[in-house]
Amino acid sequence: MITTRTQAEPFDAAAETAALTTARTDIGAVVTFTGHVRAENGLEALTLEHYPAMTDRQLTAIAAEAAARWPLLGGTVIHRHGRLLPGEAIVLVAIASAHRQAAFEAAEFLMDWLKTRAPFWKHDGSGWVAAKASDDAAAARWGKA
Amino acid sequence: MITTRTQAEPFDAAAETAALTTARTDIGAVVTFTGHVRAENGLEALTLEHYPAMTDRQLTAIAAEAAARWPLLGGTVIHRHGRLLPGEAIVLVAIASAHRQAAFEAAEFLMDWLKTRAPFWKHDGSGWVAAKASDDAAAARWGKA
Amino acid sequence: MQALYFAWVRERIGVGEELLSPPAEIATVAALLDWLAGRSPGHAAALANRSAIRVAIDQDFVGPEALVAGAREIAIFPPVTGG
Amino acid sequence: MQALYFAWVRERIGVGEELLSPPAEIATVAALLDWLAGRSPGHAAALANRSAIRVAIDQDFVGPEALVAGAREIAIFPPVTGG
Repeated sequence: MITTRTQAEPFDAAAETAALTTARTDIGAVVTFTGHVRAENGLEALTLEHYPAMTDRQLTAIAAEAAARWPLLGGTVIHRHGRLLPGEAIVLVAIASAHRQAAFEAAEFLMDWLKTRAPFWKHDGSGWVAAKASDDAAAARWGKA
Repeated sequence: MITTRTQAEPFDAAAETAALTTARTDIGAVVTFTGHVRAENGLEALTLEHYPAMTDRQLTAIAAEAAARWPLLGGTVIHRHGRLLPGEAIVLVAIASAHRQAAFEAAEFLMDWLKTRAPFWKHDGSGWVAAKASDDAAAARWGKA
Repeated sequence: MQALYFAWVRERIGVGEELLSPPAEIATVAALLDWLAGRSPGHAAALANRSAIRVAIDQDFVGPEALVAGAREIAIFPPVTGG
Repeated sequence: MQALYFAWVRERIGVGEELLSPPAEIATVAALLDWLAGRSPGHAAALANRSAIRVAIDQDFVGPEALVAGAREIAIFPPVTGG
């Protein structure tokens, strides 16, 4: 239903999104989110460390949770790790459904979860990026996942 | 800031979305919504009638409203008219911002507005499609726009 | 003023647009719709269910109490179904 | 059990993983962290601010009262910053 993966290589958001709707006439809404590295405070590169076994296990679980909560017709979640330059895409969430509300909500749910529960850590070259309380607050609105 | 247009021709959602982030390193979040024609109840084609002068005027106004409400870094809204086959994309909303919440909210705001205030009317081959109360309810959450 | 009709309002009236010259005592949109409904059986059929009628004056939505004085273009149509 | 450390927890401890054999009386995650902090100054520094420590047992998040008995893999790391 929702496929998930982590990779060091760039992804093709357009191709991933197009693949969800190819030869389908039951999908009415596709919502995609791409997160990009911003060149804040003179950032030269972000390096993402992660915990692969846990990422895979948790991504699979949260994708199943999203599919149980909303009537989805497909989805793709990709999170990159390793070194990324400003402007590069770091994460993709693409969700297909018959109607827009389910697609928007599921995409936001998955992003909130990725921000607060996916075991990735960003290093900006001078230090480890601190977690944001606003991300915890955003995730809390969905209840226990 | 947010460009808007209506057209009979298909659009290239991938190219429109990519154009928002090209050579930019200040954008952290891009949310895109594409609406597709669903093959419900044996639908062969949808035909969209519209009121061009009002669409242009209202789209420009609502795009300015979105840009005033959220700290956006770019956006594109495209709505098609004429005859569309099942599976074809009918509407695109693509929004870029530094952070995901603004991008998600602005995209949902614009879609809710398009559903309830943009002067388009769908004909499914046998009759005119009825408006949905759920769309009015979705639009009402944003207050007066 | 120029009147524009869309979707089933257009179909029932039978034309997409027409030039209207309402009498001077027609002040509001509601009064204009009442007057317009008397023009032909098609107009009457199109405007019979007033809760399903939406109106824009000069490309902005207006309510039934809006004044029609000075309007250049009045559009009459069903609830929209775009997006 | 296998311990895994990430980000600044890993940097302060000095290794990414190590094999732990805590004494039998260590029942909970909280007790394990207390015991672990005594292994070296690096461990102590990594675990000094317990509110900034997150723990997963066998790839699931757990709280300080979770039991460590039967754990194959315990991961200790700062709050996550992905997405």
